[in-house]
Amino acid sequence: MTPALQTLGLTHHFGAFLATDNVNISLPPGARHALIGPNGAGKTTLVNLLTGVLRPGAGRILMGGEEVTGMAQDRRVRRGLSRTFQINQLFPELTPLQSVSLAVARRMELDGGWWRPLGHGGAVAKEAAEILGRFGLSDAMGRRVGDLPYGRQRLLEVALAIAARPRVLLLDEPAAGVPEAEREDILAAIRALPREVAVLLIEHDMDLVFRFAESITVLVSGAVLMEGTPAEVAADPRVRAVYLGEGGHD
Amino acid sequence: MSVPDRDAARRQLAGLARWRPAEIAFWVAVLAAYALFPQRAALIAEVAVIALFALSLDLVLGYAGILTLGHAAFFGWGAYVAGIAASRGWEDPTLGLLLGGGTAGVLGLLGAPLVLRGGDLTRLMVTLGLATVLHELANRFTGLTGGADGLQGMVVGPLLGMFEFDLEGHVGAAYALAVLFLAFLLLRRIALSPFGWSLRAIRANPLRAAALGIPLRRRLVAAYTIGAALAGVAGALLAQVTQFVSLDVLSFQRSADGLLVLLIGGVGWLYGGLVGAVVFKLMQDLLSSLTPQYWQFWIGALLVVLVLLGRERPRAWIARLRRPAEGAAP
Amino acid sequence: MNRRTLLAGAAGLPLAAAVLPRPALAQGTPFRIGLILSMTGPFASTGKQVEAAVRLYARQNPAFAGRPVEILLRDDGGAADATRRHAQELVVNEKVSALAGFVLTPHALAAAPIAARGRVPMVVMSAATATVTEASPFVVRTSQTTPQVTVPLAGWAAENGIRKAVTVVSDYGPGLDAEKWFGQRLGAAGGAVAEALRVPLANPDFAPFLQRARDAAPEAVFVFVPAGVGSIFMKQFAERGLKEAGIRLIALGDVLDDDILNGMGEPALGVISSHHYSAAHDSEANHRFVAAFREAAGMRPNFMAVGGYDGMALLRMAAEKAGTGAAGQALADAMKGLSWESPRGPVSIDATTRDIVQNVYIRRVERQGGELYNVEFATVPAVKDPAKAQG
Amino acid sequence: MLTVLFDGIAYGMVLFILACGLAVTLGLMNLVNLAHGAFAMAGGYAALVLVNAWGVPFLAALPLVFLATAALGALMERTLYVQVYARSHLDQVLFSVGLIFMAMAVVDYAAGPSQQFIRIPEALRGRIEVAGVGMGIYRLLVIGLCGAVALALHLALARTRFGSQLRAAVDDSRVARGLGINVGLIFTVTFAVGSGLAGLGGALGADILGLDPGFPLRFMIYFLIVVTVGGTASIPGAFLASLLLGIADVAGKYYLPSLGAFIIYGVMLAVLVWRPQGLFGRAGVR
Repeated sequence: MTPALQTLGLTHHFGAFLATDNVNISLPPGARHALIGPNGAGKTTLVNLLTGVLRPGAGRILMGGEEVTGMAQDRRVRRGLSRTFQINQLFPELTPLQSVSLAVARRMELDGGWWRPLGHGGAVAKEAAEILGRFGLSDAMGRRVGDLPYGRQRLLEVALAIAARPRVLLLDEPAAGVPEAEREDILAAIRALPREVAVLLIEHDMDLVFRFAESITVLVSGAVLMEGTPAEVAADPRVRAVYLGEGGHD
Repeated sequence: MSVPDRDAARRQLAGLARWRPAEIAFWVAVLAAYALFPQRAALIAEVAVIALFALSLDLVLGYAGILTLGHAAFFGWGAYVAGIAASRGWEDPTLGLLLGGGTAGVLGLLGAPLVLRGGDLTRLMVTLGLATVLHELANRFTGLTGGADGLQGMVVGPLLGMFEFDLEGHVGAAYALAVLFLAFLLLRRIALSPFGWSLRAIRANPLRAAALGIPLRRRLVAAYTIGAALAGVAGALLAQVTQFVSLDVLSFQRSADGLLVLLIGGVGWLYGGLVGAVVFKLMQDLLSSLTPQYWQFWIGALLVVLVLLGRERPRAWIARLRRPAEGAAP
Repeated sequence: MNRRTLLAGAAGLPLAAAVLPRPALAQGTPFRIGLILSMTGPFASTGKQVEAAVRLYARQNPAFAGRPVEILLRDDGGAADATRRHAQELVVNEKVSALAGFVLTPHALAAAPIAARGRVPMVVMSAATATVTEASPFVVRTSQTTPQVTVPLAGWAAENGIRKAVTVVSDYGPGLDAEKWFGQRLGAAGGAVAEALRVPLANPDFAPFLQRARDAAPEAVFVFVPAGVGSIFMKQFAERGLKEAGIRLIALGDVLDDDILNGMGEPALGVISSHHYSAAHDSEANHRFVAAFREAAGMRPNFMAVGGYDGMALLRMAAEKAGTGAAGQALADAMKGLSWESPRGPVSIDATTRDIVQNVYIRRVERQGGELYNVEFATVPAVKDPAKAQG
Repeated sequence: MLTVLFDGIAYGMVLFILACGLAVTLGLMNLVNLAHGAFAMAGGYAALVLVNAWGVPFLAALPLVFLATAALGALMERTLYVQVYARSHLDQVLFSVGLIFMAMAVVDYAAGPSQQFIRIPEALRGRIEVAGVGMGIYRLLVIGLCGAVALALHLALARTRFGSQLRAAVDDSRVARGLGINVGLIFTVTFAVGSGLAGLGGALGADILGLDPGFPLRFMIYFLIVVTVGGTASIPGAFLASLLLGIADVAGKYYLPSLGAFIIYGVMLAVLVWRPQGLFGRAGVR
């Protein structure tokens, strides 16, 4: 089967510093894959390479078998690559409904239109309401995003990414900063993501990773240390040495 | 998903586009001002021109977030194109308006890549530079523009072939208000369309907007072009109503006036330009008859004070008061 | 209901409130003069000179043909569309008997159609492009035209051994006028302009132009730039040693504006210029005018002040000639052919062109009583605007 | 033609001293202060009062002008500018344009709208010829003084403790505070020095550029071009950009007088197309 997302020998330098070293990752459609590694392992650089913020020094990125290596960010999104951010990137002055509607309109290729109002025809509203409902945000749809509690903003972050109907979704530390009590909501939400979406989870919270992921890549110093099932990763002495051994669940 | 949620969502989105009573009241008041004060027709026309210019600037500055010090470039361009057309025998005002707006839009489209090339500082410099260069060119090409003496020999035909522009300026004021209203309707639609929302999104958070797949550059170029075209229409309107064009349509003062109008009325809000233009012009009229020499000082003081008080504050205050369901007004 | 839109609705009302007409003044028939000047912006100094002179005249002559004079001053801030609107409102709402002022040519040209359609005389007190009086049959000028003061200077230059000159003018209408007429007159007298340099209006540094002029080694440099930057020009002229290189500096009087001449210092001394007025003009009328102006305004009157003063004189005489009730066409017609003794010397209004006919003086900057003055040493009497005489 | 080159350098030097303060506040403190020219104007008028009215010798007046405008800058920074550091660039633009208008009106009110002239001593008025190249003495002085200031400024920023503190304060003001650096004071001093230099430039440049209430607006575009072309945050960049602009402007007007008005915009455009971040720019202000 063609992988939903695949990198081949991906390499990137910052000056003399090798941030990404010959990384090969492959996500089949519907994958539940996690990317872990200690601080400075190159996770953020990898995300930036995948989303098109950075251009790789060498190597290729394929989506569904098609080359996207040099493609602009917005075109990758239209190809089905969506992401969330480690730090909330929302529109604080808009409402969740407005935010998600905009994302839905974008996905429907309506966003260049400048004549019909945003909600015209009801299709956008219907889908936006459906997405908000799925993330338990229906009751907050008309409130100002900036006024929502942090945990719900975090959910909206995922909802915005999902509104683009991605084939591949990059979740960049979705639980970062979320209080312990609300982490279950996040986990429930990402577990409930549509099965056809391939998810790449970048996360520090090992509890979350092991409860969510079906396969894990461990990144150390920009290079892939190992890849395997959660059980294999947990049992691997090298991983323990560089990662689990150091800080435990951090 | 529940059906009530879906209906609520649909209602909320549809509600954004609805005309509110206060909006209708505003336009009724404008109409009333025109009907009640025929002897101030020239002032009303001038207010309408400034309001239209401020609207176009708001699209660029308020919606797209492009910092500019030279929006007068497009205003002046439109004024000269309409003026030159009228002095070369193309007397129909509607045609002149379209020519002025259209060519200014093309100029905006061509200038956009340069303007959008750098950061805020570069934008300030390029926009200011563009306006200065146009000023210099208009001064240089005396044969075409009349240079420093101003463009002469404009013959503006009757409006729609029926209404001759009169000395009292009644036709001119009605024409200016009508054009303003049409342009406002257009901008209102744009602001409420997905395109308008994507501009807001880009200004609020470019990172997220890009992650949603919105092509930032294309949107900003489009906004800049439309803003330029509307500024051109405003300039053409001024040229036709006053039947004269001089170099000051391209001056820095024009651009600064536009900024001040927006600051008074509020940025990123369509009525901001309108309200600001009314207040600005009345204040200017008042101050300049009180202290003709030094009204500039008070205008400057107003800018400083408004910024220091925080131009966001009154609006944030209003936003907090308004019912949560209604969201941002057009 | 949305508060913000409520705000919008409320803002429509002040528009209504503030466009109320200004209260009509008491009955009687004041002679109302709508004075439109640039009181702010780069040409504010001109506006102040003209205003001071106009007010001085109105104080000395509080009634024109028995009607009390009333001055309605409006500031156009240097923008022609504002000039036009003020003219329109003054004519339509205030029913002024005459429009006056107009600092720059575009301002006068913008207002001219209003004067024509409203049938109101319009006295141009400062703008100097030749075409201004042709814009409407109601326009009369009491300032000067650029060709009018340029041609006598070129004539003087030719008679005084200047065969090869370089012209330096500001790159705008009046500058080009000056360049053209100077070159034409000098050429007619057998001389030639070796190099015609045009300086951008917003030019901070004359160094390159002066260097080029110096390298052309002419006998004289003719300069016409706005008064303010003109003084920079003269300083740099002196500094660059053009004088030592045997190059004379001749200028239009605008450059040696009485308003700022004193501040120019040494570099201005000895510069030859031509103009229609100098505060040092030796006549009884002028001594009285200068003294009264100094007392009223606290500054030395310049040629713009005299334009404003004479514009008022013209209005008064026309009102008296045409009779108390006269207005519009009758008032405008009464101005044609009038002549009087101005502080600048004898002047008259050409009956066909409605432009001023006046002496043009050749002057040299000298120190008198510790101050710099343009001292007249030659007179070209009764000069008509050559641009119209030719056409 | 070496005289043209000489004039260009003098012109560029004046531009540099006028604009370098802006390069620092804009580049390092990220403050879009379009009213920078108003401080230059203030310096010019301060020199006018000192020299013409009080009879202070011109050269002695220069340091006084620097101190006076620096004090004015410090006062403005403490009371007004400090409020807008954290604001958007749009706010800063509006704020400083307002200040320009106020400054212009105040000067118009106090000193009148016409050109003013600072009395320069006769000794500086002349002209000397060295190997056939004619040079104005005053312009030589300008080049010497500005060159010295440029060097001193560069050394101050690159070599002194204050310079490194400033850079630390700019990089991360929280960390800098934690290290015991008085960030507020550093910013005030920097702003004051920038204003003082602008004032010095206004006083020195008045003879070449003129001095009237329209000064801040007329030269705004020049300041912006110097800072943009030079790239923000770099004294050598602003210095070279000023020289480039000065020489290009003067030489262009000499050799192609009919295109004189467009040359600096041509330079601006060329640099922008070639290197959008300026000749020596780092990423700079966004």
